[in-house]
Amino acid sequence: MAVFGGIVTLIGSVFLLLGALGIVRMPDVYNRMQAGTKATTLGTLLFLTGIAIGQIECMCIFRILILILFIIFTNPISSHALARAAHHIGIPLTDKSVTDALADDESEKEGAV
Amino acid sequence: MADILYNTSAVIALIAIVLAGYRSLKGPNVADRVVALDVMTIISISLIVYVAALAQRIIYLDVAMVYALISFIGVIAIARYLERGL
Amino acid sequence: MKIFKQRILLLLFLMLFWVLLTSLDRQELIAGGVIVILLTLVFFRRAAVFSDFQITLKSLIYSIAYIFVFLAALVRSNLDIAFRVLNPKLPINPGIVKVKTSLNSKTGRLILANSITLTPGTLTVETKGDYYYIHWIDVSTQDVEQASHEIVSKFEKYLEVMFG
Amino acid sequence: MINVIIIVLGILMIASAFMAIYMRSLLSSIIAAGVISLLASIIYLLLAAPDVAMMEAAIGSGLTTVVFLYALSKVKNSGEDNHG
Repeated sequence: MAVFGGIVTLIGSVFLLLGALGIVRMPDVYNRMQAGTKATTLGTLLFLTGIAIGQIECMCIFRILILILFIIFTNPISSHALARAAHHIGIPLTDKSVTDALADDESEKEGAV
Repeated sequence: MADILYNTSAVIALIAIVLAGYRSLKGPNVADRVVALDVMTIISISLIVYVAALAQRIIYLDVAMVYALISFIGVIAIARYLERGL
Repeated sequence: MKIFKQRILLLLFLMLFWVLLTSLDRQELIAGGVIVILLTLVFFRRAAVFSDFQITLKSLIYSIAYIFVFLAALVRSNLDIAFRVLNPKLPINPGIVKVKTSLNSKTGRLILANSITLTPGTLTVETKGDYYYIHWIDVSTQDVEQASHEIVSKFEKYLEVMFG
Repeated sequence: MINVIIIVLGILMIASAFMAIYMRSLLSSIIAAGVISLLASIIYLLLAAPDVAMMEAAIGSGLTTVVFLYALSKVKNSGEDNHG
């Protein structure tokens, strides 16, 4: 049982490492946010689950469960708020970008007013 | 065997925290730094839970919970400041 | 009747949260929690969490199925991100596209936006009215209808039954 | 194992402290101070002081950041740029 928990924890930590690597390698802030949010959410979920499996005799399952639920609910919200703020203060997308519908719509509205 | 697996994953999470810290120190503008801070927070929550399992004390999990709550509020405050001032 | 349903749902949600926070072996804490939650329900009339959840058998089945759909999408998005990051050429084709949703309830829209953020290659940037602006890491179409079909519709099918 | 974690986090903390001093924009300095407080909280926890770690997390990472941001938004008219 403990070995199985250890394997799950190891997979989770590999996803955490991939998230940090994505933060370093991606070219602009929106792509960094994508890599960071997704990889760290699943990585933390697997990491905590593995530790809960390994420590099954202590009564800490409930707290780890509430921690996992909390992270799943709040991580996308903070990422969304940051992306919105970054687009609002005008941080540009990378040169490889194809389209930017939000900037198009905003400039249209300002032109109409 | 299980101890080796747990310690290896802690070392990998430590490498991840160092990489995110590199981006937080280097990042070209403010939003990059805040994203790196967010990722560092989530990884350090995992590290805190690992330390709790290592020391066999339940109260360490409370620290992780308080940390998740407070850092969420901090990131929201920074985003709101960037958008229109606090 | 609607107020009554809201109160019951809020009571169940807060009770679940409290029981998870203090584990099950302390009876006095659970009794105190029940009293505090009832006082909250009396004094804060406008407090509503998940107030527009439909209580039917079909909706319960769909919400359990939704959890599995969501977890499968999460795993798939992580594998996708892993391949993109580990590839030395960094194959990305990003852009912000606009999609339309047909959900009406606020909670349903919140859960839909969170699910979009955690599924393969998409990130919600802004919501305005019925439209979501989504940063897509691999843009394949710029049309509103087609993008809605590719990103939104697989979750919307479940959320429409759950939240109306 | 514990010693390795403490040494690595301490080195990262010192680098972040230098960046907090030498950064040109004030907002980046505030974020670097948040990083310092995060790492200090983990180090307190590793040194077996959970109550101090909880206080450090609540005050250093939450309250100080918000108060600094409030002060910065009060003095924002002095020509400081958001970006950078």
